[in-house]
Amino acid sequence: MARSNKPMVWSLFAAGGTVAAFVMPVLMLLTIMAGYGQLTDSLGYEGMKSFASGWMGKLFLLVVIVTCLWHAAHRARTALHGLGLRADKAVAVIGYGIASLGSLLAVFYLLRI
Amino acid sequence: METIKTDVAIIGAGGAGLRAAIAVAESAPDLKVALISKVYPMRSHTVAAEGGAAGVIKQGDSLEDHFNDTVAGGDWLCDQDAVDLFIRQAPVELTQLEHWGCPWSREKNGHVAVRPFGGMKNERTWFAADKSGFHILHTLFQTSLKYPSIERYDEFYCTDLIVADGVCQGVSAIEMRTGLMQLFQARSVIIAAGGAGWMFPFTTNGAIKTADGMAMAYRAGVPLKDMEFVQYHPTGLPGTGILLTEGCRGEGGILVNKDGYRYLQDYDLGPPDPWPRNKAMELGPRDRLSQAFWHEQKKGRTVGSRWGDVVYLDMRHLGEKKINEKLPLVRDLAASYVGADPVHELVPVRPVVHYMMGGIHTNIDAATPMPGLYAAGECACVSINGANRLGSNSLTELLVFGKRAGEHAVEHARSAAQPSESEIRQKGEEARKRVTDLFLREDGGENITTIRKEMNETMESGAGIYRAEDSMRETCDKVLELRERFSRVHLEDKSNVFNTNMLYTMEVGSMLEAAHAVAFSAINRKESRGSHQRLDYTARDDGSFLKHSLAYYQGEVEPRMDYLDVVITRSQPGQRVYGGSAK
Amino acid sequence: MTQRTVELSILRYRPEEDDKPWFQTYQVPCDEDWVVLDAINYVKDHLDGSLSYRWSCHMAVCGSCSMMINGDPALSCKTFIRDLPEGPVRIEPLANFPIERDLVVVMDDFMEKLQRVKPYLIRSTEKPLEEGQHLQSPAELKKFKQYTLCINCACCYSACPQYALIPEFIGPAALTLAHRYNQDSRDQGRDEREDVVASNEGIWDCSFAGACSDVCPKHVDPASAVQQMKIASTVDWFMRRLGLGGGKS
Amino acid sequence: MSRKPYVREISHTTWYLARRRDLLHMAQEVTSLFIGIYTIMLLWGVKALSEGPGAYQVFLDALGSPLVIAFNWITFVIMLYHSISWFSVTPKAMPVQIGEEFLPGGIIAAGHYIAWVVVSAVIYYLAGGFNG
Repeated sequence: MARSNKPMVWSLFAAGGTVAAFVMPVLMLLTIMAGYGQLTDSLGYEGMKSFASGWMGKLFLLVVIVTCLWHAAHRARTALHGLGLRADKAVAVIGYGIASLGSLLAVFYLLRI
Repeated sequence: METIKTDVAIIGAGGAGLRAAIAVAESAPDLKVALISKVYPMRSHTVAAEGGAAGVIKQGDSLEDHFNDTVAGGDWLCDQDAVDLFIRQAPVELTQLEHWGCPWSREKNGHVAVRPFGGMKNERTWFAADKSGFHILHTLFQTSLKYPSIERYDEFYCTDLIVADGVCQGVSAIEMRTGLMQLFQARSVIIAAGGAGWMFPFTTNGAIKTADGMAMAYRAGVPLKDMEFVQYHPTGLPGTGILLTEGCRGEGGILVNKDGYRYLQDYDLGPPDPWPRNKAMELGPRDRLSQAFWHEQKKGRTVGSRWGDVVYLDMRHLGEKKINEKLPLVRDLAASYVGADPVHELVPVRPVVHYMMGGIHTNIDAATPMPGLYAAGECACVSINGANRLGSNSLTELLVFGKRAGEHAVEHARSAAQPSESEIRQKGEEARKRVTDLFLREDGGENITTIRKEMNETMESGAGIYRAEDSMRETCDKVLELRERFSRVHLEDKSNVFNTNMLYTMEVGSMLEAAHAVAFSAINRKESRGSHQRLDYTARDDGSFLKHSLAYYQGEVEPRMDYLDVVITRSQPGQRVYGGSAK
Repeated sequence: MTQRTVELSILRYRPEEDDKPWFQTYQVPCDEDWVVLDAINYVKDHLDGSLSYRWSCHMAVCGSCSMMINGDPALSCKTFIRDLPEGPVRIEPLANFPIERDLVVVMDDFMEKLQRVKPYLIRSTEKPLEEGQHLQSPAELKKFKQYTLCINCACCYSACPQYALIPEFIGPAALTLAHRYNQDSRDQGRDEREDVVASNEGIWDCSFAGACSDVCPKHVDPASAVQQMKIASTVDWFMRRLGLGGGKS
Repeated sequence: MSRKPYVREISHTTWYLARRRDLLHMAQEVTSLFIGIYTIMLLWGVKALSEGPGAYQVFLDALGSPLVIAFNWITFVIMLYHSISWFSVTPKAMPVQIGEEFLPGGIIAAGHYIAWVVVSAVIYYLAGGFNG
């Protein structure tokens, strides 16, 4: 039997799961508050721009977006299998494709800020 | 009928069978091994052994001490040449298991730890917490998976040895999943099929220990030796008979009666030191402890419980940490099955049938008198256990003599004459007929459960801890009657696939045959020795009975008895001394 | 001793007569300290000799009497009637295995998978017996001890959703056994086992549902073993690609 | 041959409905879809940020739509479930042995929960959440 190459995606999945567990609830909360028009200083354009202009901010956003995308793509693959979707190859290609594209776009946009 | 040709057929895949199989595979990789068992190997009853395996390893201990403990423990009925070999090989075999990965408990310095055990002068019982048998069995099973020459036949029930030209040349077996009879043609056969505790109503043994191997050899003309010696373990849980290891007492647990009194001091086992003293009190041998319970019961000093009379095993002073580390299974078992957590409560216990000292007659090479047939483990009687086995000698025994059986089976397989194939087939047909007849039998008004229960009752009343002529006579007659009634049992279920009605029926047949040997050997031994205690002959009689009993199968009638001298090399029969005056 | 009558609803399947399994009910007078196995034995002895099932030790160590009790895999010798809710007790053969007959399932796949992970001590050079024991500290022993406690009852395979969906999955018990040897200070065979363990059908088919650990009657925690192997194998994978080897020699 | 082993088929689409344990597991798996959708939302925000104040305002306005707010509240609850279930099994993946004994799993999990609260509070603080 051949050794699997799943460690590549699994490591991103595991990292993303951990990142999501630590920061997603609070990010969600902030997003909701932004939706209600609160915290305009920090979550408004200027605030976010200054946050995302710094390397720390860029890195934070990049790590969250990239790992969580891969986490979602990998776990959705088993979830969809569990829900009865048997086209595992297609699911993998689409899911990992979206994650790859999203990761590249994240780099692209962040560098433009 | 399909014929499966192999070099060495092994009946039973517990500790002894697996050890034998590995011995064959290692010493003769070119020989094929058929490892045949009525259960998957890890279900074998070796799995339930708890306390440990004896082998001299510690500074200050000596082979001579192990020899003397074993011989005196067996009330001088052990063959001393066999004991000598056994105690020398013991540490080697236990180390071998260590090399195969057995998770023995360890000292801080990384050395294998040993614990005290009943009747042993020094600490020499290797243990893996209180799951020693479990770990030994799984280590052997997993190790056996390495060897391509070992072919397993799981869930095949062996029915008869195939004897041609006076030589054992195979065995017939029913494949449980198909119901098909298969014929194993082999150059050597090893029986390692375990004990027979299920002939008694109250036993630590698993339901698979039904004397199959003993009965098979017995029917084929091989004598059963010293069958009257049945070991009661002093500490079984009432109700279920689940074993609580002697390790409980090795670690410092004490036995008290209904007054909280350490009653063993009244039976020459004192003084009741507050600490465990080897060979004294709770660390006396099993026969003496079980007999003490019997006397306490007669004196009305046991405790009445909903499961009958019990005494208490008190481990509370050991503390939670030690109990969790050394006796986790015991804690779980006691809490689950009798609702008593040993950390905080007294645990009710009583003696329970545990082990057959007797079995298929073999010599020091694990060879039976029949060429080509070997036996090892509880089904065999070498004998190193004599009239009373010391706790933790049996796990070592199945390693030492399992290996020996394997090696000598190889020797025989290499030198055996060409198999007599036509005669083998004919014998196979006879074996098949015995089973087919069972299927064809009309309803004779007998029920297998009733017969089993009546056998259980009569074995307890006539072959229990204390025995007397009258009750033994009744038991002999009863077993004879049951054997006759057994021939009228019919199968409720006549299907082929996994027919356990057929299996249980055949097992009861085996047990009845072996039970007959037990009862008849017992009534003929007119003395008290080790586990065989008679109310009418209370003393040991070396003049007449320093001998092994040999029971020979005679068909539907009582067995023929013969006797064989015990091999004495350097320890003349003396007094068994335990307690404070023990050396 | 108080008794209560319990209705057992047992899944029967007799391959020579039945096309598919069906439930048969039995009324069993149970003592208060009975386990489910005692009740089934009562059926076998007194009500229906044709019922087939496996059992032996009656002390939760031989691993043969596992079955589905009210929908969950469990040892019938360790499941007390008094702990079950009132009403009929539903008893079925272990899920995810083919039924041979009644409560007896076909174990071939399980047995083959156990063997496949090379569950024995592997050393580059054997230590001669004359040189005595390997030293192993209590801490080194404790590192893998928990994973030695598996009794091969296969309850974990019955509970595992991945094994149910992907029959090729090597499964919890076998992988745990591999981990048991990998973690043993005396063993040097991890790399050899990785070929099986780190394949797609090995640890990577595990979705960490954790059901194996929930139902394990001996608290072996197979889920933890598999998770730890995933981490170790991932480290291996990256080390390999960085040209730093992978795993212990 | 009278053998005829019977294979019980299971539904590939509804198997997890039979048992609470399996249902909870499937719920964990499905959190990934919400994490994915939210991450894409986050990515959109970054894109908007990179395109200037106008684009970012469109993003903020979208966040304020009742539908998005409702979805976000649901996602928030699901995220909490993800965090709790993720941390509760962390000890299985990373047991810590100190000397002979293993650190009890509860302590490892508790450590993660505490770290989670601290991280969340710090982020909330940095975002000015405690100023109002």
